[in-house]
Amino acid sequence: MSAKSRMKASRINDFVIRLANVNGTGSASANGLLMKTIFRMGVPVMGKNFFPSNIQGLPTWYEIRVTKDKHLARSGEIDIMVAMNVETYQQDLKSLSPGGVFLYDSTWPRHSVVNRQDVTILGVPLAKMCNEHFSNARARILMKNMAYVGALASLLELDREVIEDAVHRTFATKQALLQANMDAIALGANYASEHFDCPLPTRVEPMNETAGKIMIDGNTASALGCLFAGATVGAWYPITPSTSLMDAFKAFCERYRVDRETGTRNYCIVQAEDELAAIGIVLGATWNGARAFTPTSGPGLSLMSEFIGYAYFAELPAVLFDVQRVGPSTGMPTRTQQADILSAAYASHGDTRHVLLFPANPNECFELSVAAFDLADRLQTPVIVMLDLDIGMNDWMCDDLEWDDRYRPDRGKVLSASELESAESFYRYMDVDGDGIPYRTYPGVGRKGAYFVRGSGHNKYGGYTEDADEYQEVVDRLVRKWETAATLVPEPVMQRRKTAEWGIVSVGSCDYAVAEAVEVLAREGIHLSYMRIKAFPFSEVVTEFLNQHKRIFVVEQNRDAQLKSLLTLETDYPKERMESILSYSGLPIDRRCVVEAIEASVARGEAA
Amino acid sequence: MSAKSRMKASRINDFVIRLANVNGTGSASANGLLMKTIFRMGVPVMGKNFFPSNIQGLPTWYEIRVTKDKHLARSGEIDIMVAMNVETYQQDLKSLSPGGVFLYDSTWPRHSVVNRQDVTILGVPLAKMCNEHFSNARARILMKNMAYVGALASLLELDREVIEDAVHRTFATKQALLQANMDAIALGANYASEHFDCPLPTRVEPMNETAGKIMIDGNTASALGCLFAGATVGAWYPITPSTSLMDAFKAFCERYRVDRETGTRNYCIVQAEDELAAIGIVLGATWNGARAFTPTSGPGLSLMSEFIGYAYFAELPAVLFDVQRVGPSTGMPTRTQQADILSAAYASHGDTRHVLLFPANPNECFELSVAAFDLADRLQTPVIVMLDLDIGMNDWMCDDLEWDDRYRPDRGKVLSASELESAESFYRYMDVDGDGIPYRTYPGVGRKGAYFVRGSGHNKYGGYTEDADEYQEVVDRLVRKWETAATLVPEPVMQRRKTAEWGIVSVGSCDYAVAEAVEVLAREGIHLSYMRIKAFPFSEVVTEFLNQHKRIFVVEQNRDAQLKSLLTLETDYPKERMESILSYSGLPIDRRCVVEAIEASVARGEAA
Amino acid sequence: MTFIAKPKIVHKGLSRNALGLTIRDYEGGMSTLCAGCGHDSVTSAIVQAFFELDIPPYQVAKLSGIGCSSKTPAYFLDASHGFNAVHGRMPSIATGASAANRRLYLIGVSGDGDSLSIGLGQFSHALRRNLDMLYIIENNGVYGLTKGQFSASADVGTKAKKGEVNEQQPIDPVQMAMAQGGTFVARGFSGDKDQLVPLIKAGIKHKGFGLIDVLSPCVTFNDHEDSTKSYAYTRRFFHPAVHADFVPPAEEIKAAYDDGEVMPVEMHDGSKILLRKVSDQYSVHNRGHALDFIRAHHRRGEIITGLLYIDEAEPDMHGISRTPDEPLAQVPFGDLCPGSQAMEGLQERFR
Amino acid sequence: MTFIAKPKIVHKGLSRNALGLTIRDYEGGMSTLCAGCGHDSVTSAIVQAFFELDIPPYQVAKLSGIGCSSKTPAYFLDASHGFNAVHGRMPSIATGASAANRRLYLIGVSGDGDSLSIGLGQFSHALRRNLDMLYIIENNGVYGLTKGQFSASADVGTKAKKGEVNEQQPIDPVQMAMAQGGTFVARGFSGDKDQLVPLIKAGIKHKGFGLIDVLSPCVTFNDHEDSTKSYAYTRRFFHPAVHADFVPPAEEIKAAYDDGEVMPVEMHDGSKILLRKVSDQYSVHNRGHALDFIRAHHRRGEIITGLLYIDEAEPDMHGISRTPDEPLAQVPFGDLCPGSQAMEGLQERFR
Ligand SMILES: Cc1ncc(C[n+]2csc(CCOP(=O)(O)OP(=O)(O)O)c2C)c(N)n1
Ligand SMILES: Cc1ncc(C[n+]2csc(CCOP(=O)(O)OP(=O)(O)O)c2C)c(N)n1
Ligand code: SF4
Ligand code: SF4
Ligand SMILES: [Mg+2]
Ligand SMILES: [Mg+2]
Repeated sequence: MSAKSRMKASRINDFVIRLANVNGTGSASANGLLMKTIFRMGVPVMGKNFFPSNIQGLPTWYEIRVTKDKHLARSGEIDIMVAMNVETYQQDLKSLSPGGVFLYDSTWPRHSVVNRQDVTILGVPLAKMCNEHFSNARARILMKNMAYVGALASLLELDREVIEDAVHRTFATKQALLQANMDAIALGANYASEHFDCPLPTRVEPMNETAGKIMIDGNTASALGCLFAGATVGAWYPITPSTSLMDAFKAFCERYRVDRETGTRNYCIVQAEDELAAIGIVLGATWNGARAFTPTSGPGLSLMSEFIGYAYFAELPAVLFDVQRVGPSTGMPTRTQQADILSAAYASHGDTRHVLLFPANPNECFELSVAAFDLADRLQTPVIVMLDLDIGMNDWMCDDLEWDDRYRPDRGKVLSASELESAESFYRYMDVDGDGIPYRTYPGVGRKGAYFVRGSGHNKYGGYTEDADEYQEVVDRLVRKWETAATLVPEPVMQRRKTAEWGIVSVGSCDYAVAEAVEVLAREGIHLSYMRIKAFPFSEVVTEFLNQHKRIFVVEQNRDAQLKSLLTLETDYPKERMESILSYSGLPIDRRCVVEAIEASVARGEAA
Repeated sequence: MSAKSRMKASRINDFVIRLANVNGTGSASANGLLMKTIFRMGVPVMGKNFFPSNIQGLPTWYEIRVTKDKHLARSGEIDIMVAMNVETYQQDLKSLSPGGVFLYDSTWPRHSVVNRQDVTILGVPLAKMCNEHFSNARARILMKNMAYVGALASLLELDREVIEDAVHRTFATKQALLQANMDAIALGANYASEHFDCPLPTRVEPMNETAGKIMIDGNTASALGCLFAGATVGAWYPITPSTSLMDAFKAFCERYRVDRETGTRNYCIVQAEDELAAIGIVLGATWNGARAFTPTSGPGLSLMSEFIGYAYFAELPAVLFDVQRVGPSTGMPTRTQQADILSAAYASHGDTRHVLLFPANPNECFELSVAAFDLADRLQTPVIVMLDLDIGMNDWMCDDLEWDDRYRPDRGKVLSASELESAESFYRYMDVDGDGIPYRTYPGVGRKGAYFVRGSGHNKYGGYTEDADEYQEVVDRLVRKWETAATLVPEPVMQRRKTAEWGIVSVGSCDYAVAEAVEVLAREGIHLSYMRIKAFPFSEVVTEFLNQHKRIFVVEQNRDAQLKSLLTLETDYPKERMESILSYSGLPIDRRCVVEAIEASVARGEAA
Repeated sequence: MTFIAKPKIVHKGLSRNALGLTIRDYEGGMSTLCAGCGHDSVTSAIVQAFFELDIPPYQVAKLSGIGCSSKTPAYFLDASHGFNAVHGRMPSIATGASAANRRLYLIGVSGDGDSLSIGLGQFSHALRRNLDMLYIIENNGVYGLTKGQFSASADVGTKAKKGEVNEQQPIDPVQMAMAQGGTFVARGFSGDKDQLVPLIKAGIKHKGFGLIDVLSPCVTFNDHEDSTKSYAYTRRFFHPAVHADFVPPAEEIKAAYDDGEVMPVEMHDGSKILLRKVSDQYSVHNRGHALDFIRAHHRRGEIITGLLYIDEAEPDMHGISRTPDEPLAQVPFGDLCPGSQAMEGLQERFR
Repeated sequence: MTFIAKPKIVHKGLSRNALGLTIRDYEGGMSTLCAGCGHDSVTSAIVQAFFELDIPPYQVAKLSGIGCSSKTPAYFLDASHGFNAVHGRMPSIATGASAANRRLYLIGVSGDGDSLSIGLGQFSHALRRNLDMLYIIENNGVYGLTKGQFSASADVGTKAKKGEVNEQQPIDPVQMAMAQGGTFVARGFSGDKDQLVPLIKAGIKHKGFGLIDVLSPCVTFNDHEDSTKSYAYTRRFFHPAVHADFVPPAEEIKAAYDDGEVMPVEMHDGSKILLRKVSDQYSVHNRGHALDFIRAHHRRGEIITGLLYIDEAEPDMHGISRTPDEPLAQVPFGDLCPGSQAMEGLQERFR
């Protein structure tokens, strides 16, 4: 049976390819090339990397969704499987959707394993071809990857020029490598066109939907935010999946912050000895007027907890990025989850609460990281930008990042030397303006501005105290500050449907899956409003939205309904009217899980 | 005007003495003696120590409530002030209730300061008398304290024999000191009887209400719990107000766990380098089958957060004592609060939740610390006993501690070598019994029982995994285990009033203040039911109680209504029907604050 | 129990130790480290050492923190209980384990990141406690698992894959242990199994904290072409700096070097182990000289390997704590709980 | 701003420094430590040192952790900004402070508990970074603030108030710093102001991490009658072990001892300070010998005080980071933000 006949009807620019590889074999570059090629053909595309927590030799997957309608979440289907890892053949074959295509290395045919009636199986002798064509061991391994890219080029009708151009750019300075890569692509492409009926009905057709778009990961975009916001001190301890944020910041700084003549660097990155030190360095720096940040993940957040409470109470700005991974504990470091929400919101013992920002795409990673610095300075408190592995480490298609040169940092209420001179008095923790936010000074500003930062009891003058009233006065003011914060944080993104009695609330990287689900459900006649929270504390608008709906579905990626918990605690919407839709397997949420949960709710008899 | 006439009517065995001292001057011993004397006269008594976070030279107060009706919380009144600290004369005078008595050292008369019309001022030249009587500097300072005890003995008609007996016991081996103390008491007593109209209308009369009672602090009682429960490994890092727990454990072990012949010790106390290590030591020990615990306070809890999440996920027993002090951050280390409730309940990143126990008096400190070991072993998870400074460090009058020799530790589901031999297979994280609790083995038990403890992803067999389904299976089982936990933890203490539509819910050291408030309000015709929570997760009974009431007041000692938050999240009682009564000044809650809040609520128009 | 179960094929001809076990009985799961990683060589030396010492695997507990190095306990002794702690905190777990059950042989495997950065405090304090365990640092100068950042043991001048040069002074665990009173301090090289196996055996038998700093090159991220780290010259393969996505196939680095004379050292339990002396004049019992010797050679760019210092007299944690010989976890409840009568007596203190 | 404001009475006759300031301008709040606490002597030496160096107080930032010792920054330089960090974590705060504003003089005051137990990791790593600050450890062998537990620097055999005897090996910050590459290592005694003031001045001027371990007896909890800690003999008062509720009145312990010859050492900024040589043969520039010397005397029960090692050549954190001379916190925003044009160019990488 030919591939064509067994596949579902023609699926142009709307399907999913999954590539199953072994890590450390060079597949990531090849898969990235594949995705970039589709993107450069003007076709919207999503790429998700599922990699193991080791360096070499374990199964790794890459999922590409070609999506003419810009549905940038996982669909839950797999239409084409490129199976390069014998260890996972069985599992990979099983996960293919009916009617799909299974492409594998037929150098070693596995008829007993690779055997399923409702899919098309295509064997390409990748290893054989590469072994024949290349002489060194290194190339033989590496080039198999390029060879399957070539095969896919023929099968999916990818633009060879685009591919080759990309290869040219990558290996511009390495002629030998360039040639080898080109050869490998040709090997695969030729084999496919000679042996199969190319292209497949499932294929790519050029569009013009990616102009003004880029493919960027959230960590890189966040790093750009730090760069543009004028952060000068970055402190960190490496931890997956946050590491690439500081890597990117460093690379950008090397490019934009180094004096070409003197070599001096307008930044200081400290690789700390651990996360307790990393946050300490940030606080030491912001105390002294620098913008400073630290990227981390769950375990790091737990370790920072004591200092986060300090910063809350002593009122020091700090920007943290929590690129969430699967917990609890070490969990699955290379899988995604949104399960640090509660811990971040109330981090540290005692009565504490912290400002959180929830970007949903790289654009927002960029914007909200700039906003984080402004808010931290304005509110004199830690601001935690809550990313997750999915948004932080995967390349997302998004609008070009834009920068308004009129932007000026909001450094908040800082008294300069001259302001101090003319001021009658300066008391560090006095609520002069009635918004709960006191004035501060930087060390070095002069005698009149001197005060002692401390995490122990202090009064509004900044003095040490163990007096009940003085203590209470300070912590009560912090409540007022928190109310001010609710008026300053970014508003939620809302999509209200007039007739909808039900609403969905979600956060961060759930966005595309929810948005697509809303569309799908609307086609089924189930109409829902949708609000995506961008910040904690919740502004009035959040409560308003909730109250406009009889029933709210809260979609999030954790087991314990942490966003729903926050909404329960911090809005007056009745908790019994909220229902959770949870995805916490570690793989990015797909549309299907949202659609099915709501359909089930409808089926249980509640009208939409 | 004589003292008698200015004071309110006779107040026998129902008044409050506050003693204002400078720390490091020996006053604590004298004040303790005073309290013990009243106790030994058969009169119920409460003692609260308000001390500064330093070692010498700062103001410190001690409050004694003589309370024939066993109201063991602060009343909010002060009837007699013994003012020994010139620095705080003014404040002390001000805090005295109208009609009260102000006793001060008139060696240096302070007529301008010590000047208030509605109270009686009694001057005793304590320093002068002691300087005349004693020759060395040390005694001159120390004996002033005993002299005011003597003066009070006359004024309050304390039993001199009881006092002298106590002094005898304390200084049995130190004749010189004994004599000095006796002399000092006599000096004060004689001065008072010679110069004042003794006894005062406010005074002590022997009763027989303290038989079968002891005076003990919660930390000591908890230490006894650890001793009797068979804990062998204690790891800690000193922190106020938890330090005395380990001090007591050590003292008891030295007495009951040392082999008199060989000197070997059936315990191992490790003073760790910090709290991260302390909890690690506990986990290493419980992994190996010892019962182990660590006492700490808020900052320590924050530092332990990473390991607490580990223990939750890897399912290791651990007993923690969080003796709460005022937060956030370093806060006020020598003041009390209940503000770690939320942090403890959800400690650590990722989806985690932890068993909490809330003792309300030393008896419960003892019982619940034994229960904590049983629960930790049974549930294979951390159990955090939530004390606070008030309950941990103050001496409380309570029933004798009792021990049932039939008690056997519940070590939970541990497979012995022989059980393993006969078992078909052993898989560490399998839910064999359907209660969510798997079986475990101790290292050394033999090959068949071997497994790897890890905080990274694992499947039910105990193997490492990054597989979505395997991971989910494990964390879903943890939810089932949590449900089992809710059936095993101690039930709340309830005092239901049939007619009551309103209920109070409270926790821990609020108990006596709430109970007294309930009585006072009942006298005013406001009838309330009262439930004191003893554990988290909440059992069904908790929800039942809530649902039986139209309106619930939640009384707790923190700013952010943390217990109310837990009830909001973890019961189905409508949150809008709960109202908070909060006390978070750092001083133990008094009855007045509860009474006034509820009266106000009534005044606002809601019928009780 | 491990990610990929390793098929256990026991060849008939395999030699057996005094317990009748073959070396297979001391192996663990299949390694998931990069081909050629130094850590795998250490694993095989550990397997060999336990086999030769005739220790029943179930009497061993193996511990680690987080890192590539910290994965290795999964690759040996799969009949032993294991504990993979959080990053840098294995020493505290080991302390508790020893406190509860002093009869177990404890072996901890850690990395330079795990022990010298985040874990420096715990490491130092376990050493100070003279905890009875063998503590191996698989030292590669980088954070392997998080993809090649410098660790605190990276030498000045070391170049990372991304081209960055380290300029910070390294922390040398051997010198640190020497200055802080370590009672067993050794250094080995992952490629020199002949030297490593006896060191491990000695460390296991040492009653107290046995530290072995094993230089264990990371084939993927520690590319020492420009490094001053002195074991670079032992590398047989040159791996051009490429995208970390591709890890070139490599073989273990092996080197037999500088074996001097053989010296017997008597262990606490009376057993003897043989060690290759680092030099003729070298005395393993003189702390001051050891430190001098190491520093002097360090200045010449040499790293001294072998057993560098040993002191069998210093009491371990249990000696100081006066705990009984039997494990505390096994003391019967009756000996722990004072009972109701004692309780009655006790109350008198509180009246 | 402090708990008890200290009345500032400036006597007409008080001498003034080059800035026209009197010593009063360098003082802080009234001490709330126990009468006679060694820490108060250190405070007054710090006051004296800054006064003599003619440093404007506002150019100083003072830091500490938690402990009695860590309270001392409240008692000096009340015209300086201060930072009382969480327990053991002051070094990271100092690192950030220096990163942001390298022009400030940073002085950190910590305790042996704060630096050698909970803070050991941060302390070591600040040292490794050669952070430009003066770091004083007020070392009393106990945790004063939590009432007298042994710290990691307690000598073997030291007896606590409650009668317990320490049996664990001490951690000596001086030896540790020496082994870990410290660039300025000194030891003083709180009672010897003559020696301490110049050491502090030198430490302030040192460009890099200046460590001064100051033996600073705790009058309340460290009762050294049975202690081997070698400064015990300097105690003038004998305090019988009583209930800690009573702290007997005491005077500061003072001792002038062992002042040898005077040696000028040139600091990084060209200024010179005079030091009392620890011995005739002593060279402050030889790390190996310094360690030997200290250890050799330690074996004889002697503690060497004075400047023990100095290296002005090693780059500090800023040297390694190549930061500009002006504080990073003061670099204009325009020099930090690449702007919209750069942003446009940047995007190309992501297409
Ligand atoms: C609290 C915490 N912070 C960071 C990490 C991320 N992390 C995992 S391993 C590692 C470093 C490992 O380095 P090393 O100990 O030298 O081991 P190697 O991989 O080089 O063998 C780091 C930083 C973590 N797991 N936990
Ligand atoms: C995280 C944390 N753990 C414990 C404490 C309690 N604590 C306060 S000071 C101190 C020890 C202080 O000892 P040291 O640094 O030697 O100072 P000293 O009082 O002896 O001068 C401890 C354990 C704390 N504040 N924070
Ligand atoms: S990355 Fe380095 S340390 Fe990790 S397994 Fe590979 S070679 Fe070994
Ligand atoms: S307790 Fe000791 S260290 Fe603390 S202030 Fe008193 S004397 Fe000083
Ligand atoms: Mg390493
Ligand atoms: Mg100390």
